[in-house]
Amino acid sequence: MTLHRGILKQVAPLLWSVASLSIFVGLWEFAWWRGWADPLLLPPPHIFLANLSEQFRFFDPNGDRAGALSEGGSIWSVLGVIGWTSLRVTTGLILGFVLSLMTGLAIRYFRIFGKLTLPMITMLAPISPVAWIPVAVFVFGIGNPPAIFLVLIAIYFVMTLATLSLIDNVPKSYVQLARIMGCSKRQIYRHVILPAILPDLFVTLRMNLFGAWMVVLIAEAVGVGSGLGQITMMARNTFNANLVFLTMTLIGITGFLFDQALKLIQRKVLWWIGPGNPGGI
Amino acid sequence: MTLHRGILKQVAPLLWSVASLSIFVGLWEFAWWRGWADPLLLPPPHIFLANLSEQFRFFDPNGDRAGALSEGGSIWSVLGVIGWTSLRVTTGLILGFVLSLMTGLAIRYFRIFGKLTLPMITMLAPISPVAWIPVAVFVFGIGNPPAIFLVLIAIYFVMTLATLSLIDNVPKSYVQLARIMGCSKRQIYRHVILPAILPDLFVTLRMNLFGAWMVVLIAEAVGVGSGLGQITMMARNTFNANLVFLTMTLIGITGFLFDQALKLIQRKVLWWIGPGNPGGI
Amino acid sequence: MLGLSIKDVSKIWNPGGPDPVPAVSNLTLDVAPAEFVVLLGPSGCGKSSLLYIVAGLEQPTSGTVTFDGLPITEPSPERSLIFQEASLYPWLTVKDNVTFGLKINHTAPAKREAAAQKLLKLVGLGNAGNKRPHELSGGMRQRAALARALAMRPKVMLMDEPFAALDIQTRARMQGHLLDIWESSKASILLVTHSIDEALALADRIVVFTSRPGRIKAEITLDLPRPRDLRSPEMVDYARRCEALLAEEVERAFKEQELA
Amino acid sequence: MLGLSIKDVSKIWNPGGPDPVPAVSNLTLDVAPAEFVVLLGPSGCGKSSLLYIVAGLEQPTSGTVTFDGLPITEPSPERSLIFQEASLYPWLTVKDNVTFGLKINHTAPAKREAAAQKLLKLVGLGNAGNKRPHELSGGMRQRAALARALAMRPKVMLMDEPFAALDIQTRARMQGHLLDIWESSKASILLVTHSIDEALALADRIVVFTSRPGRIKAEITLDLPRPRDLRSPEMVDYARRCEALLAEEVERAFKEQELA
Amino acid sequence: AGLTTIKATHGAGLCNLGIFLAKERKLTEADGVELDFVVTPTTTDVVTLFGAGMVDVSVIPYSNFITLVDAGAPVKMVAGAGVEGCILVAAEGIRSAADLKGKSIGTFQADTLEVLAYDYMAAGGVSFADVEIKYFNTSPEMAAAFVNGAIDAVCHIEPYATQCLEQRAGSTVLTDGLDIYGQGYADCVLAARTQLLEDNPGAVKAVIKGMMVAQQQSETDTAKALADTAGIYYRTSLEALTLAQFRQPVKIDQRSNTQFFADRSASMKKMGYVRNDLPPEAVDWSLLDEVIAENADLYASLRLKSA
Ligand SMILES: Nc1ncnc2c1ncn2[C@@H]1O[C@H](COP(=O)(O)OP(=O)(O)OP(=O)(O)O)[C@@H](O)[C@H]1O
Ligand SMILES: Nc1ncnc2c1ncn2[C@@H]1O[C@H](COP(=O)(O)OP(=O)(O)OP(=O)(O)O)[C@@H](O)[C@H]1O
Ligand SMILES: [Mg+2]
Ligand SMILES: [Mg+2]
Repeated sequence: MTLHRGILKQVAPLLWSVASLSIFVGLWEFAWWRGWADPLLLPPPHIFLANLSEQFRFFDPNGDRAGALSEGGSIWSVLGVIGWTSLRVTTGLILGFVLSLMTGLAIRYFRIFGKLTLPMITMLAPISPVAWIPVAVFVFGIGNPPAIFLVLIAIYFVMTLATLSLIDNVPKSYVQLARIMGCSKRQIYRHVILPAILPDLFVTLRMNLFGAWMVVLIAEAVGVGSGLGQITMMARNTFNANLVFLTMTLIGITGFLFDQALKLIQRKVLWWIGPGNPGGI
Repeated sequence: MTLHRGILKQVAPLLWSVASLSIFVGLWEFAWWRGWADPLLLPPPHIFLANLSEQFRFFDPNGDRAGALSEGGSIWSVLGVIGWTSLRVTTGLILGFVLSLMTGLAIRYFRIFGKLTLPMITMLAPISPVAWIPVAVFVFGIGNPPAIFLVLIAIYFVMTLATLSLIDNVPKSYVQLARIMGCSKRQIYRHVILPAILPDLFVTLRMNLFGAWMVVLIAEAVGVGSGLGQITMMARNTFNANLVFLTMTLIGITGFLFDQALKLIQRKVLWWIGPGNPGGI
Repeated sequence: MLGLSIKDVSKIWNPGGPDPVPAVSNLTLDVAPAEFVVLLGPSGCGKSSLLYIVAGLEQPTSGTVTFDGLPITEPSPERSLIFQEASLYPWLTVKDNVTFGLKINHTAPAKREAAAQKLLKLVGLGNAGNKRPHELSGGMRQRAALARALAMRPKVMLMDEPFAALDIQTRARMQGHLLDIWESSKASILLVTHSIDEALALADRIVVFTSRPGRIKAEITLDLPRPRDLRSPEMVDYARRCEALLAEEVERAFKEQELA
Repeated sequence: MLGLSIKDVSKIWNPGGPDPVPAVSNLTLDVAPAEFVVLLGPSGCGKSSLLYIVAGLEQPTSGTVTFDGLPITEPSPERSLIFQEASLYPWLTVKDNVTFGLKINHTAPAKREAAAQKLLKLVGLGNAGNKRPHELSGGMRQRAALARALAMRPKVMLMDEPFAALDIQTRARMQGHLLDIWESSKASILLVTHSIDEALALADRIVVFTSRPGRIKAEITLDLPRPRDLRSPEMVDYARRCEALLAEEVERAFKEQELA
Repeated sequence: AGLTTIKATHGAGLCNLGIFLAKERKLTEADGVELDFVVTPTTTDVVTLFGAGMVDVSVIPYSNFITLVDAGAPVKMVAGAGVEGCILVAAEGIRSAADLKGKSIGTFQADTLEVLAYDYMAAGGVSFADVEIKYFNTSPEMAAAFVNGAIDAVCHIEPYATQCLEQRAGSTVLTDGLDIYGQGYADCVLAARTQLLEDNPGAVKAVIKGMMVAQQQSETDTAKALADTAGIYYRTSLEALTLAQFRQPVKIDQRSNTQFFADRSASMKKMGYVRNDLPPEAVDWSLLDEVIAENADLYASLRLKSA
């Protein structure tokens, strides 16, 4: 009985996810069935998921030339492509996270530095990664580096500003206490501000994970010549809606898994915001 | 004496901004002067800001035909273009904010609804606005609606997830107190959770403002045929680096002003997180 | 059965975890309507835990709590709780915090305003109505929380050291107001305090807890009219008894942890 | 001049704002090295504000504060402050909270561990070292904060109602420990309390504040050996005097706000 | 007043000159049609809008037309637009298809440029699998990548091809398409929605005729034609434009290219972009035939034509 319940509790989230997806898919299929959704533009899942092997041949794990010729074709090549894209996302994300955290801390730590850089960062923040492409190509040439750079750019400014806002919202009493205990400025940042902002910073990171996934699709178009972004681009160029939606599905699933992984890490690393602050109702 | 100091305090941020920009521009000009930055790809400010009237003629306020001869040309047409883009950003942002807030609240409020929609939203979140273009075009045709839709899409999922995370972090004691005072579930959301998350939600909105600015450049490509994004695209297609950077400058300044405005609103609306919680040091 | 009835209640924190903490153990206690019960006990013995359970904010690990015969499963404005750490909503002024419960039950604004005026004066915050919570001193915050609870006119008042941050004179005033309100409303009161004098001044019955896990060590019924003269020999005697009971428990608790 | 010297200090909150609050007014007070001064005063009279200024967390609106002749401009571990509301870092265990100051001044881990063990046992939290702050009861949190302050061995100890959340027995124990530490370290202590008994048990000198804005109403010097018998006629007499002084001020404060 | 509005998308290259002139000089209005351009930044968006039926006619690279048809979009080719002008430039030391082995080539994906590279190598007996293809999104970046040495060869159009040649020392033209495709091979074509062809063939004829007039005007006064469009649609210098126009002239009558399209469709099938050969009915010259028949004088005055 309790065993049963334990298992049920384990699989419940999975069941809900399946139910959730089913509804979404159901509505889509319905729209197609009623003729509202043109299958040329919005093919429903049963169409774009049919004939997978036919589609898989566009996935070339080496990524030299997605699309042309059929070197790909197996599930492994699909995983290979996803892996490459994930790698770019992850690298850009980690770099962006570290750099923005460091910048954010430095801006508040070194007053003058902060006053000099903050207006610049606020102005650079709204500039689209698309507009950075020439800079990326100029500085990094083609291949992985510009793609990673674009992912980094896309999250760096926003994360820096988020870090600043988190630092500014650290409860006054935490800092006062630290000063009473004789913390130097450096120690306050190291021992109080950093742990105090870490939980929310993780949430910000999770939000930016999605941003990074969004940008990688654009970035991969810039001479990387592989990855899910490049396949999407090719699919759009050749008006292959099935492939567009298959790729979107893969992106969605991968992004979802990334998010779940990050959630897990968050729960392990930030144990102190576990049971004490469940909020909600 | 005090009057002097008062004025100084007023203009100090401005001076810092100017200093900040000067450094940035200085480094760039230096790179150009040393020949590190190819003026064809990365023209320094004194080049791309020269001959403004020549550039301004690409700004056609009606937006039928970016770059059309002599229809643009005045500072007014430039402001017109910026205005149109800002309008799209603002509309998308407001719609996205309201919709995501409502979705976030609904997901936590209606348990079943939440369990059914959350996995879907998490999967749709990482899909790039670029990939949504076909859907936008199919549903909204061409013109402003698809551009606004893309801005909305770009922030909607992320903001929804941010809202959820904020709701989950509302201090337990706030909710307990409300329950003790006899709040119904509806009242808890209305009178406790909403005001408790509002300050951070505003911060999230500010972060997403930058996201929205990023996306509008892509979005305006989709048959809107006007706006800063379209001009950037045209400039890139015609290898007009001067115009690219001029447009980026305009985007930066406008985004900066937007951010300042939002900060001001935030300070007015959310008075209770004023002096009590200045954090920082 | 009318009134509050706590039957064989136990509470274990982190029950499944590596380090479960039994906070309350097989506790049985009835509070009659209009009875004023004061809980005394060593720090960390489970008093707050018990109040949370009675308020309906926490579920007991075993045992039942009923009010007027009905099991308590969730909080209700009938049973107000003053938290040990006064928590006011930072986005409301002091006045709005005090009348929060009235707003929730749709009291008209004019009535709310009147109630706020009266209650704020009662607790000595007549001038602080428009202040924000972070501008108050510790004692002022606690008084605001008190005013908020009094505004609700509940049937059961659960109070977790409501006067701890107040000086002795202000405390005496607040005790007086509490007794007035209690007598006119005939609510049941379950009040936690660390002040034996306070317990003696207020209680119909004093319940002394053992150290953790909290069980009832002794009950002292004080069938005496109020106001009471705490310097009377009878009262001094009661005080001595309470002190002795507590001393035993505190002694035991410290011994235990030193051995561990 | 050695020791703490508060000269003509005033503190106005929101000085430029629409509703400035004078919290402390022209207050002058010297605390000699190794002197134990207790502050008594009505709730909201400015005691915490004064401690914040002495700690260096707030600047006085006018007047100066010096320690050993040097003006106080910022906090220092020489002058520890126990806040009125115990605040522990949620991301540290109780033990790490207690030894936070030691970690900051680079005490070796082994020494820290030993200090933690000793201090935690002293305050009766020997078993709670690995708990997280949110798992503690109100009184336990306050004791943890006390242990943290004691770990620092400061020259001046500023304590804002450090025992308010403790039962009378635990409180007596803590007072005993505090006196031991004070005597061995010869630190100056400035302690705020609402308990007249506590003041009488501990103080070399009791300073009674007026109601807001806080000024010194009276000073009572107690040149008596410790431990003191609070039931002796002399002590009862002192207690009556303190009570009367406070009563006047509380009376005045409530009158004022009722008229407003 | 009373004009039928035809929504059109176009690219950025010189093969669009015909439709640009038709629009700027209002050459279609005589036949009661007004052109309304929907601006798109990349061919990708042209494909999206045209395939989604949001625009009526489009000047589009034949490669994208072929993929559109293969995907099932209801569109038909009704006339030509521009010919030639695809150029494969390679760095020093690369002289033949065989030299390209193991080298990187930049191109747009599923574009006429990629098809040219493929066919060139196929003709030289080199498999596409032996080279590294790098895909780009915009012309300037692709040119910059070649100039900077990030890629060894590039398939580009004018004026970028010349830029590539001039700015990277030692580079040579491997092919300009003429050697493998012959004179007058297609680049961009004019396509229209099938529905529109049924509902209002007159309007499409008006567009074809307008573009034919534009071709005639551009042939007689190239300088003026370029000057009229330069500020609006092209941002390069007039001399670069003139050179480019010379390499990639307007040619509306491409009836002779019917087999060419079939062959290229076969190439694209081998490349994996389409599953089926281009169905013959996708290329529908009937309206073009009618325009030619109705405007014999105009047709006779054209320099480039099939017959
Ligand atoms: N941060 C602040 N901003 C504005 N006003 C404040 C602030 N802190 C305290 N005050 C005001 O200053 C006065 C004195 O407050 P303080 O906290 O010093 O009192 P206290 O003597 O410690 O009282 P208690 O015994 O209740 O803790 C109060 O009227 C309070 O409202
Ligand atoms: N949320 C919680 N999670 C885990 N343990 C808890 C929690 N709350 C309380 N405890 C534990 O339960 C025991 C009793 O705590 P409780 O707060 O009920 O004590 P208390 O009698 O109110 O003490 P005090 O007088 O110090 O406030 C303590 O050992 C405490 O560590
Ligand atoms: Mg408690
Ligand atoms: Mg205080």
